[in-house]
Amino acid sequence: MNWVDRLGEGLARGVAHNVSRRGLLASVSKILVGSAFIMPVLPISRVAHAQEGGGAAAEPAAGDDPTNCDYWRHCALDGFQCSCCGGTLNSCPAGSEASPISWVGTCHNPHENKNYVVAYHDCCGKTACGRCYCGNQVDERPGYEFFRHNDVDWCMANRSAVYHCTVSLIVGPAT
Amino acid sequence: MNWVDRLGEGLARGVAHNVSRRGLLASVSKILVGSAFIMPVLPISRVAHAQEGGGAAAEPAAGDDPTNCDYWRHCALDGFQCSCCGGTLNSCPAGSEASPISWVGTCHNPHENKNYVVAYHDCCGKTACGRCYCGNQVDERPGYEFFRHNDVDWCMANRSAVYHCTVSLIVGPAT
Amino acid sequence: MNERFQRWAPRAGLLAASAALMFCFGTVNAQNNPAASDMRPADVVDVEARVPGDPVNRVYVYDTVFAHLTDSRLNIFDGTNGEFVGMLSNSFNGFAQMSKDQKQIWTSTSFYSRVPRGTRTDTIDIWDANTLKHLKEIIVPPKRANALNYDGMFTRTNDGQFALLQNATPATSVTVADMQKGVVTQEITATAGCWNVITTPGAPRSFTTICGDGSLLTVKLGADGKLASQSRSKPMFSVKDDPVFINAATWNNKLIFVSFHGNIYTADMDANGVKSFEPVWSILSEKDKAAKWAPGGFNLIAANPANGYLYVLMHPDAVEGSHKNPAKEIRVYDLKTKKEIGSVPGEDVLSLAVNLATPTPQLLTIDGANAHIYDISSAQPKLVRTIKNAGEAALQLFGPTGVVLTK
Amino acid sequence: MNERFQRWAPRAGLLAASAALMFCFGTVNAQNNPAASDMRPADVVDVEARVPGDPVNRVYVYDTVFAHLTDSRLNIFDGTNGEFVGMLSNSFNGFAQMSKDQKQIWTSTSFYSRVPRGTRTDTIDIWDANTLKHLKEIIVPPKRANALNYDGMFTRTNDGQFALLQNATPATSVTVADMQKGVVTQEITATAGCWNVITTPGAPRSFTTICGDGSLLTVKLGADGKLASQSRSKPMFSVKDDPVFINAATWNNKLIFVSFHGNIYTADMDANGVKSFEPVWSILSEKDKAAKWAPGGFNLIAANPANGYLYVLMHPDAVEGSHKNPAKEIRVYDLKTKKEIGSVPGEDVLSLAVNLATPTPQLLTIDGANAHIYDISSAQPKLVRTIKNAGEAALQLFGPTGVVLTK
Repeated sequence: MNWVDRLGEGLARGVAHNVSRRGLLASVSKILVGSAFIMPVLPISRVAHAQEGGGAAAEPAAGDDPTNCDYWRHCALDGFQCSCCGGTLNSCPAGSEASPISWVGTCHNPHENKNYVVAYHDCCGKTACGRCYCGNQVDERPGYEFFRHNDVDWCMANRSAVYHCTVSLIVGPAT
Repeated sequence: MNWVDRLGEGLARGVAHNVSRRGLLASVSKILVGSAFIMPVLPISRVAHAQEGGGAAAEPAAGDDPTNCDYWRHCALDGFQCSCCGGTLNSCPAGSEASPISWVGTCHNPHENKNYVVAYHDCCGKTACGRCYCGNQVDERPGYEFFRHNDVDWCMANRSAVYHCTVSLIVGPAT
Repeated sequence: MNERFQRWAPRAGLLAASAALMFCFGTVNAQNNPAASDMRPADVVDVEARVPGDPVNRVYVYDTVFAHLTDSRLNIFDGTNGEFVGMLSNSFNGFAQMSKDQKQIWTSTSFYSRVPRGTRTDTIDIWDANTLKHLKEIIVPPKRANALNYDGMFTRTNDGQFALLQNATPATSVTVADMQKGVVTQEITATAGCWNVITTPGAPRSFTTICGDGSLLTVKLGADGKLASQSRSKPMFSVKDDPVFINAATWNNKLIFVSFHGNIYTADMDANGVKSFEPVWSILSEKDKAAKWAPGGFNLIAANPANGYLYVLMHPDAVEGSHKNPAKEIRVYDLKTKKEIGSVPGEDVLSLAVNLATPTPQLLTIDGANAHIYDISSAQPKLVRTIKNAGEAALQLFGPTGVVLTK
Repeated sequence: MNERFQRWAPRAGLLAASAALMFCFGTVNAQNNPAASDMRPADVVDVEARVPGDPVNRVYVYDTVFAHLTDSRLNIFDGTNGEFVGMLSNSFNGFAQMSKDQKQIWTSTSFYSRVPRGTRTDTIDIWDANTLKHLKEIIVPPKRANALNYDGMFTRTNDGQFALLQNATPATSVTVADMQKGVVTQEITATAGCWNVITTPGAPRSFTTICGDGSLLTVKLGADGKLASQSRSKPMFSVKDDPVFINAATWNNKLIFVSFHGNIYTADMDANGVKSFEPVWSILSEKDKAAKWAPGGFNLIAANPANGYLYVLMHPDAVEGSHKNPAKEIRVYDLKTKKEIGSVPGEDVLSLAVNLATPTPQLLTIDGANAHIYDISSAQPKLVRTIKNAGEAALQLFGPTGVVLTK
């Protein structure tokens, strides 16, 4: 079962996963809404029920919204999506600082059926944005493959290493 | 309806309130339990549904547990109860620092039907304990009556003003 | 080197010197790698030059983050769509307000060199409200009150030049900072025994504070930001029998307070202090009194200076200790007629603010977590938007006009 | 002065000089007030001299507080009743571990002079594990990795004398600090391109790290805490085809790694480095392979050094990107026979640890929020307690023996 190299298959299943996760989070929100509580964020909360995903068919809607964690370019995004924090898909929020370095994943664009190299840059110098957490791990690897690792703070080379949010930057096709 | 001076009556109603609030929190906990979420604390979360309390009869059980927010000596406790943080009803947790100053309330001991002066000392020098939040306001007053005010950090005179938790100290009978 | 590694190796080229130290097998020269130069144009992460959206529509929510108070913060939303558009981190139990020209955000907070231990440094900071860039730090006496975000903890003079910061050690005083010059001009100790800094309406450089005997103390500042004169009124209210909330509404150079029992105290002001107190009146009808309605909350009262409409957070079944209960209703009173002219469901909110920046005036409210925006161009507020999870433990919000609506 | 005020006025007497500045009407002389002296005996708040409960029963949970990472903290629980018995605040993305004698807690973190801006200072700190008093601060190079709490980010030598701290700037290195002398002895840059500090079993002062080519690099320290020798193995695993998790179990002077695909890599160690690699074996049965079971989590593997029982977090339906999925099962393998000998429901946990401090050995697990304690005196772990809400975003826990179980 050497599934590490079967990227296409893995991604297809990943999308199915994510759709059901999305459903789960929506129901949790309903409980919290209207109370004086806010949902705190766990680095791994999005995968917390991934294995319940099973083999449900992918809903196209989930993958078409670029601010959704299921959108293809976020396949290894592990952090707060900057587009929910005053930034955009390609930019850090005003007043923060972009990390010059990043971890890099390979994501499959299902619309083109092509793989792309995506660089996950952190935005730095503000405390956590706390919104739109994604915990995706496709193509992520342990720290000995440092530039494929997302359990470190990629603000490490900035004036302030304090982590705010993450941008998924499409670098180019994975030729 | 000058109820400010009708302390006895106010307290009696306050207990009825608190009992129903307690019921509410118990049901919220049930939802959060087993998930990867923890319940964050709002300074005012305990009063957030107080007005729904109405006139339910006081359950003795609620008022007899000294670690419960409804216990009489906590009638103006607005913070994290130190007895849930490694301290006790009369002491700060190890490694923290007790505030030399405090705000002071008058609480009604229903067992003796007597009023007591209670000093609410903060424990300082660690970040928030985050457990057993109580938001009680009986006999609390705005900042121009400074030593009856609990919307300030009573660690203000300590080496570190960073707030950790609060102790309800019975000073003596309200003679 | 395997193929996948090669794909991301060009990025290591960005690291310049530090990369060379790192992964011996990862130091690919980007110049020699055609793939690298192809990718370079897309390989830049921008930083937004400014907060998105029209500045007039911003809603500022101060989140104490009570369970992690060393990470208090100002959250910024676009009121037209509810989107989170930016934030300022503001350390331990910080405060924030807007400059008079709405172009700056002023914050104040306390830093510890070894949070939560070590040396304390208190500052007032100036930020560009559009770029969120830090413009200036003013170190102030390490005495600022660590209090919940009542509007009067950190405010400014009407002329917009001086920031006013409540201190408590527990000795109370007020730090005055010249925000043009970036210096503290004076720590005013004359306010000992008094609490909450309220901008005196109609005076360029004056503030008023509530003293423990129920009187108001007005401090007039000189152009140098130092105490020029002070004036203490006779007691306005009975601290024992009818305590007022510290939050004040302003209208027609009047300061308007509401008491725990729903009585309105009105002080007619000039720069020197209280000219006169108007007769006390109650906002409560006989029916209200029967159901024990009372005001409650934190920043619980505000008026629209244009029309004298007063907004008060109210709850029924009031008892001793219910004065911070969430609102069951938001009541609207006409200060001219002293009559109730509207009311909306309270939505359990704890604080409110009037915002004059938008084309039509707004009422902003918050329940600690969720913010609501009302159009208040007519007597009956009209809910236009709810911003869910605007904070974790947020007790103050304001529009671009900030909390000082006087001139 | 009204009667109620008088009741609490005596407390103001405690304020000494500062009170006099404050509320002019509140300065009652306690000496002249008989009520005050009556109350004085009760008028003292103590600070607990030590953390309650028997030290051997403590469970330490490192909470990153990811949404407020500048307030990361070590929570301490009494494993016999699940009570929260204390905590250490540990600033931005801190680490923690136990001293060898279990009497001290060692932490490491980063401070910013104007959080989240300003000057960065990295430290290692020593705390008394019983009193939670701060004993010593060691300033270290401001390079410590800001990483999730993998056991190998901050560990120690087997002799208990040197703390070992993973750095990343992104150049990787290891800071060595002499915890008796309270000084940094060396920043070891020989580990560039390698990641995770693993205490080499059976060697007093040696650590091993995993390099980007799949080899292990072992660094032997001298008694002075400086690099004495280094040895790099041949590649142990294929980084491309069968990546191992960085978390290692130890047994009989062996380092045991598990790969994404469930293969066990075993390195037989001495102080100088790898003596030999044992044959690779799979923990997966044919049935497991059919259902695509795989290891997953953060600190996901540990062994009981007394009997060679290996604990691994496992999930089914594994796909690319599922390697941090929560556990569906915790599997127990006997390292001697290489057979599965037990399994319990995974409870969605993400990390585990073996604890040898208690009378019977324990397995500790955490799902980010809730911690579980198992008795592992027999092959089948027995759940003895769940501690709910042990953290907000906690990925590491350990008993008084810490995470270094080797000698």
